[in-house]
Amino acid sequence: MEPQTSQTITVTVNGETYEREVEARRLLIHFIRDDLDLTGSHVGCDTGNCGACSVIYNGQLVKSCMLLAVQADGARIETVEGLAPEDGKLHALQQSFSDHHALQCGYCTPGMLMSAKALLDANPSASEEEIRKGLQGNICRCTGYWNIIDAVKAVAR
Amino acid sequence: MLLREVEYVRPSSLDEALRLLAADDGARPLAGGQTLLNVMKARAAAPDVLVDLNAIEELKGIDLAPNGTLTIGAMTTYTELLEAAETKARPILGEVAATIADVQVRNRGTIGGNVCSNDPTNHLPPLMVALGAEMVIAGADAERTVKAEDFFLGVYLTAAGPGEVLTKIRIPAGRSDGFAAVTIGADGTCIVNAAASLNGEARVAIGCVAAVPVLIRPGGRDADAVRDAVRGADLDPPSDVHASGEYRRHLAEVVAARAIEQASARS
Amino acid sequence: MRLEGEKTFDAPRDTVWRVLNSPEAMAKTMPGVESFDIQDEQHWTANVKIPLGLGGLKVKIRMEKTDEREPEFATLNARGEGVGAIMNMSTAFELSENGPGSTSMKWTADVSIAGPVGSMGQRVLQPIVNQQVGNVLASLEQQVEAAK
Amino acid sequence: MTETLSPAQPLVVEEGEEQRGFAGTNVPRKEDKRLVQGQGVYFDDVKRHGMGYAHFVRSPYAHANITSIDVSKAEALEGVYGTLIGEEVAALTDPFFQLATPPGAHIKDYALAVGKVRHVGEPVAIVVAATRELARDAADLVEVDYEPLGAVTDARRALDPETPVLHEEAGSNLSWEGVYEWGDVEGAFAEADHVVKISELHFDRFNSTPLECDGAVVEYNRGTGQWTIHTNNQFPGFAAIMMGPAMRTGLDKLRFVTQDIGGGFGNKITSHPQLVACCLLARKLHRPINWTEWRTEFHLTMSHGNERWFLDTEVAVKADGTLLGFRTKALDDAGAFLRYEPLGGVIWAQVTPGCYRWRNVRLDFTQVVTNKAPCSPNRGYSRMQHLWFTERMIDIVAHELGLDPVEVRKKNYVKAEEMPYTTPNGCVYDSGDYARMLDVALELIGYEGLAERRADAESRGKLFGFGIGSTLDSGTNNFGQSRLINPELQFSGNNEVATVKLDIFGEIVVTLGTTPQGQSHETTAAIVVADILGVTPDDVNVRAGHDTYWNSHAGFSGTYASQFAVTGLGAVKGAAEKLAGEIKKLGSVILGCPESELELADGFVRMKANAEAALPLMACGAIINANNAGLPEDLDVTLNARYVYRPPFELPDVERKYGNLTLTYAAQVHAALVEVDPETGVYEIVQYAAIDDCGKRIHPQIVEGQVMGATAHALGAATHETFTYDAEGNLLTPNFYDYHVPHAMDMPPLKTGYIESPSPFTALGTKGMGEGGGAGIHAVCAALQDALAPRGRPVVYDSCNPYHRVWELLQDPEASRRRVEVISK
Repeated sequence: MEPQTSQTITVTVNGETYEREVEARRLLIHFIRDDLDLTGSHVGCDTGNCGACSVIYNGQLVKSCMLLAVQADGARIETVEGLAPEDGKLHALQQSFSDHHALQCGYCTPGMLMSAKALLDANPSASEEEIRKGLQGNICRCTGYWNIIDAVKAVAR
Repeated sequence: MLLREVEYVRPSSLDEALRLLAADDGARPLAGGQTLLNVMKARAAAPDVLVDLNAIEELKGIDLAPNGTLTIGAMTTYTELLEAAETKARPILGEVAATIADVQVRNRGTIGGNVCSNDPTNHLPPLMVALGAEMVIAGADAERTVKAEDFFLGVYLTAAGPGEVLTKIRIPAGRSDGFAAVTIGADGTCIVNAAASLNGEARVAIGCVAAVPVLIRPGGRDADAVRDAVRGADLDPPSDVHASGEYRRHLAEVVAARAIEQASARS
Repeated sequence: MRLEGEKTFDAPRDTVWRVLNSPEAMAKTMPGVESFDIQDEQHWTANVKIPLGLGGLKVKIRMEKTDEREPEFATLNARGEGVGAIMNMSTAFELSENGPGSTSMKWTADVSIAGPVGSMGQRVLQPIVNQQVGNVLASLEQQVEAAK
Repeated sequence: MTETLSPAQPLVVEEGEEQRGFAGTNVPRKEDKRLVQGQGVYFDDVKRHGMGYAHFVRSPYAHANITSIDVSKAEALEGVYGTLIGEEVAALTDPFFQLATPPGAHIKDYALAVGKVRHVGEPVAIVVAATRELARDAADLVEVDYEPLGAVTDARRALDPETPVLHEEAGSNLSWEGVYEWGDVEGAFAEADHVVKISELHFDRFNSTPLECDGAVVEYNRGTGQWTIHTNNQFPGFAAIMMGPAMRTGLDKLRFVTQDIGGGFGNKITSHPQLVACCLLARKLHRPINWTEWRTEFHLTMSHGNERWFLDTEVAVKADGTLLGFRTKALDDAGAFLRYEPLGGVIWAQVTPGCYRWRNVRLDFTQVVTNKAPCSPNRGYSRMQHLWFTERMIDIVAHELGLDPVEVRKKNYVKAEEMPYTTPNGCVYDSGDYARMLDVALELIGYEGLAERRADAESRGKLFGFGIGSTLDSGTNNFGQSRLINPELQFSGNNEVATVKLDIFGEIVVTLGTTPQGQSHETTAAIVVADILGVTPDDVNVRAGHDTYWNSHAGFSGTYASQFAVTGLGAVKGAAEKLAGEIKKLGSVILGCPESELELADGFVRMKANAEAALPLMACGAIINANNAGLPEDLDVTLNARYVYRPPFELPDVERKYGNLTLTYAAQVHAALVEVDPETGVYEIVQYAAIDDCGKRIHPQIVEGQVMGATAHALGAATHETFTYDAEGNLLTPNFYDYHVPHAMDMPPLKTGYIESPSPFTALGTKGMGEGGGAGIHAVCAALQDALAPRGRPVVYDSCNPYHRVWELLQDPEASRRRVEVISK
């Protein structure tokens, strides 16, 4: 294997497999948004701080702006688009976010939901303290987080 | 967000990685990428080739020897560090790892990447120095071991030079450790931090005050002795928007004393 | 960002002065110099790659001597341009004789960096600049030693 | 963890109205279903065939002449579609219209720098390429030669003779100045028992940093000469009047389309220069242009909140704590250009006395330009700075004179029975009861138990402080106030538009003129329409966002200045009532009875006396739209109602600078408890209470969400958020590394409460709300001052107090105390 400036990768996103040629320098978030046209995940900063691009990558929560798309060759990725179990039915977290008014502009919401999901997948009975820590990597500028924390708490057992 | 053109390769063995790194003096190892990719987004660094270490099994894993020495693969993530049973032998490791950045970064960021990037605000460089860790570096021809206090050479600069890879970190047995920091917001970026260890001699390493962690060996273990020793180190910390040099110098004393206090409470 | 310091050389003032005023000698003190070009007594240009561990930063540095009072005082402006980053530095050197064969040099440097490197934050930059200045001074000593 | 206190006895100005319908209930938000599934459409989600990505080349210098720009290498790179530089902009457009009188009026502001740059990050050129990465690569190849000039970053030095001048055509760095004086200021100071002097207070530069940065996808239709601008600009009405004349085009050529916007907070009002550049590129390159601003670019260039100094302040106080008046010199730092300025020079006057009854005020307002990013509205625009100043005066007076901050407030608050209250400058506070709000705040924060909490904190080695921030959120501008800064301006009043129509199959469709960024306009509009048409909010389809082609906008359309609940919903109500009237008119023809005997309920127009005699709305829609033969010739029914809401405003008196500048006054009283580590200056907000009164609440949960959001912004601004520049004009906090916004772990325990004082001036009793007046900044400053008092009584003089500043106050309290002097008779 020799270094290359672009390569063809195979990625499974929300259960669907995509094969695309991609430049080595392209960040995973741009691959997801621009190449796969899955625009639910967002970009809110350029320094890896905001978490709006958070996705679940091989079972782990990551910021997709701090991974190269080529690194994801062979990976399994979950994004907000895959969260609802079926058309017309929301995931418990999605419903709870709405019930608790845990979103306003909705821009941070996809990343926030993925962080909440990753947290509860690993720790279904997360405490308030654990929820706060679990969401620390996601910036929200609308809600002040209180309603988000309440929304996740309501889903935690 | 937009990197300069770069070549990428993901070797599956250390030998292969070393070969690729040696083949191009613009090649750099890519560990967790949680610092490097951000610096590349700003185009403040632009390696020609990224040699991704993520597929190299021999760089992962944590081993606890019968004598209590921990050997931690450089590609061990913070999350693995704080969750692994072995690291409970040196509890400070998990405790500090748990306060680095956020879940997402802890899932990707690695102990090797943290020490090799040696951003002055990083947690692990002072911790490694205080714990008396040893850094194992592999080069094209040989492997060598460097003490943590000799490993850090500058910002983004360590003894693991071009063509080399930090492969593992060895940490001796011990429990009497402490870590204290003043951060921007809860668990935010460190303004000043300090790690202390009282296993044998008293060692305090202070971060964020110079290009490399500043190791101090205070004469005593009480707060005054530690503060005296920090004062004696004639620190000349940087000023920035979060702290003047003078404030950092003051905080260095405070966090050093607090880290020692925590360590003492565990001895 | 203002840096200042004082350094003592075990060499006569004339020697130190000569080194400070020799573009060739000065070039050898700079970190990661890849090429060097002298336009005239007052102007020279260097292409350097500042060795950041994550990958070097290529900068073209233009130097201009703006003032001198032989053999005790000189000021120098340096302007570095890399990709999107601009560094400006104005330095002043003052040499005084400490006695035979010993010279002390008081120096100041005002450094400003603009562009993406500047935006990395001073907590990162200041130690880098400090360290590079330290390297320059150390190699200056070697150059003075070599010139004796 | 959040706890809401409902008032035991809600204060209702107009009693006796029975709750009917959906107003006042928390119906599910209509926006949520798409947003939680990642199905929102933000501008960058819009893709077009052949679209080029724009990347801006920006100035690394704070102040420099541009000696040359060479784009040839960039244009030669494969995949690059083209470039734009200032020279072309200067040829193709005129400078943007300036709101200021001279000297500010002389400032020339273009879409790209022309000849000179005036702040770090100022756009100098643009490169468009096939991918984002390529555009960035090519931008690096643009060669710009600069001749650096000295920079000014401290407003206090801006007018010194030796300071470099940014805009030579303006003559100096002065952009606008004006003197405001009301009442008998000399008399007040003559009557005062104490005069408290404060030499310098500083309101720091920050903004609310919406998570989505600015941007647009711009298309040009060569056949019609029209541009379609998919953007997140939050005030298209303003953008249009700025862009049209500059681009030498009629406003019909500019179509703005927004759907979902990732937060705005005022920061997205002034993206018109970049939008003009994108329009020029779309035309020049014959292709759609995507402009996505990156976070660092946003921090370097967009919409900083006005930084303001208050110099030589004097407060006249009676021995019993009665506040008589104040005088001060406000020095406003507008940054490098006047994009929305100098409106900040008058907007503050909406809240001249704050919550207090003092009648004698003099404020000399001076605004200067500096080599920093241009200022533009930021949540609480210009009032927040003044309200912070007002609250600082109250607490400094209380501390210096040994008065209780609670008592001083209660003594001097405008009283409930004085409402509506006319301020010294002719503004009318519509309703409210600040003292009662303070009581609720004190109850929530546990005021009775403060001594114990203080003792407990001290036993742990902490300094303990309690602080109040009482503040106003004035809503619905009278644009006539612009004449107080420039009498020539032909703006006054305000307006907003909505349409409600009943379509063929009975669909109720609402369009708005506003550009919501999270304020839930779809939901609240649906509630208002549902209640009027006798349907449920689910039956009401509110179009998402804004589209110029809907024709449901007017000159002031947009989402800004706390006004939707008044103007937007006022328009919705007007349109829905108009439609209801038409439905009844049709019903009376079909059902053969007078309109007065009809009602709208359960999806029908029906006879009040006989619910069986009913016509479904669906049938109404079908008849008018598709089955209208035989209807009476004079039946004037379209079932497509458009209503323009116009608030009742008069022109202010320009000479006296007097008049009603805004329609409603929501109020906030916040209280904070802090614990400070005296060794480090590190502090924590350990308890927080936020009480809000925004009149009638259409959707309490949404109102509460706004209260929380405003609180979070204020707490961020009080603790860490600052745009700090070095002397060369470099921004030291250009991204989220160094610009620390609060995270989930940073938020204090919060209790919220409310009272409801319906506005007598608005259609629904609502008041605009959401900006929150910066109450948290005021409360945290007050709490810090209280906490630090045992250590030499330092004076908190800055709005932003990161740990290092607190430590400095602890180290050298005297330095801050030198700013204050008390002269007593």
